Amino acid sequence: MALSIKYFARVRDALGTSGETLAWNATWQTVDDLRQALCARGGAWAETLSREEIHCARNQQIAAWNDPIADGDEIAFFPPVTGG
Amino acid sequence: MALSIKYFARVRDALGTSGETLAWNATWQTVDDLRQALCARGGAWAETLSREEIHCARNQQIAAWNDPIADGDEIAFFPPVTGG
Amino acid sequence: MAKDAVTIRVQSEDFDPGVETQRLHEADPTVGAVATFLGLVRAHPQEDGAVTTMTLEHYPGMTEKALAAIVDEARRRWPLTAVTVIHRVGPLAVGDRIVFVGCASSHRAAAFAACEFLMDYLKTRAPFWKKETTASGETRWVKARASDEERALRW
Amino acid sequence: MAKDAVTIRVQSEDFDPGVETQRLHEADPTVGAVATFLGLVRAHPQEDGAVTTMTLEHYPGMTEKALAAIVDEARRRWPLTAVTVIHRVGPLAVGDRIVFVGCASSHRAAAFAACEFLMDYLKTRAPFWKKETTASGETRWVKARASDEERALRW
Repeated sequence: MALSIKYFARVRDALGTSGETLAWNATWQTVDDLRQALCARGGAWAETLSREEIHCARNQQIAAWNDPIADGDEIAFFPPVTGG
Repeated sequence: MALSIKYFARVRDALGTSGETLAWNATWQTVDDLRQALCARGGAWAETLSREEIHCARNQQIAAWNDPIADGDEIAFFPPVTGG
Repeated sequence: MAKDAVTIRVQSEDFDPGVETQRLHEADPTVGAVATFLGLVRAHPQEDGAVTTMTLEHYPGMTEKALAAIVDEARRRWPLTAVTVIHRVGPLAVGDRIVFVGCASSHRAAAFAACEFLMDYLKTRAPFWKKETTASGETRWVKARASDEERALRW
Repeated sequence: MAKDAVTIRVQSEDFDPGVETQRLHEADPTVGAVATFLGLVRAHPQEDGAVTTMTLEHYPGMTEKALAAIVDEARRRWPLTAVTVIHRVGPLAVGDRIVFVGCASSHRAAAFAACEFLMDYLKTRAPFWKKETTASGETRWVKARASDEERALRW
């Protein structure tokens, strides 16, 4: 299986991609573990995926950083919402 | 001169008239003096014009019972409003 | 706010909430928020004696002044670009529109607050009276509600 | 409230506030109050770089779920007979409609409160993002406002 990762709005623009499929890594326990793995790519990834500036959704529901993650999840990273 | 008196809604129905012209009486100083003079007619007048159950407007503005009254005024008595 | 951005009407004819909503913002590109309230004659399914018609009486002359004073107070309290208040009078049936209040502003907090304030003040300070007619033909004056007075005192 | 009395739409097409307001009450004679909110793309006359267009991005799939959860919460808190939430996505110009929220109830307090609650929650919990384009062609993502978060925390 794998994770489906999505990026929106300013996060997508900064990373230059709207999403990717990532092989599952059994050491990831929380969505923050995934975030840190992405930050470890350095450059725009480290700059953009600071947990102070973005939100995360797990399977299309807002997630807290210490929420569990599981193989097959759809995980999204995005800036604070500005609709309405 | 004279006073123009108007009655609305339940007050009008109870008194059987929508209004009247009343000769000015120089002893009236407040709208409550006028109300008491009308109550002195007895019957439906005394029953209907109790100051606990009605409101008063002087020259088309909500009035307090001790507001002054003057010759030529338009005075209205009506129940609490129920529009909207 | 230009004087012509205030609309106050007391009328027996029906009105169109869509047209009124559009009028509240179409002339001013700085409007970001329009809050509206529409009041209707409603059926009271739980109460004794179903209401079939409602008659709205008012105090011509004073009504317009009272509504203008209420709108002035709202404009004093909040930055509004346009305000509309329409109140019908005469006989109405269940489902008919009674009242429309709409407030336009740059921001939603002002639009919402002013719209609710206007309804609370209109309910307790504008000289309108409702008389209900039940299915059996009986008529009764609607009683004022203490809860309306309490709501108006919040502001 | 019947399930079909809830309308949630995310669409690029415009909508008609008059039609939506009518739909909120026409099927139910117990509705006495309809509160609505209309949000528009507004010009910012004081700010540097006049906005000419706005692009609304969203998270397809999650958006609908988030709006449904917000509406469910409103229905849990207030007695509502009908609720409508419409939010546009894609490119919009100054003056264009962005969002419509309407709540119908027997009484106005519930309709007003639910409508304002829905807007506050939508503004802070539904995955929409605005990008502005200025007259010079520059684009910028709109920043979230702390005041919106504070308003949502009132409820």
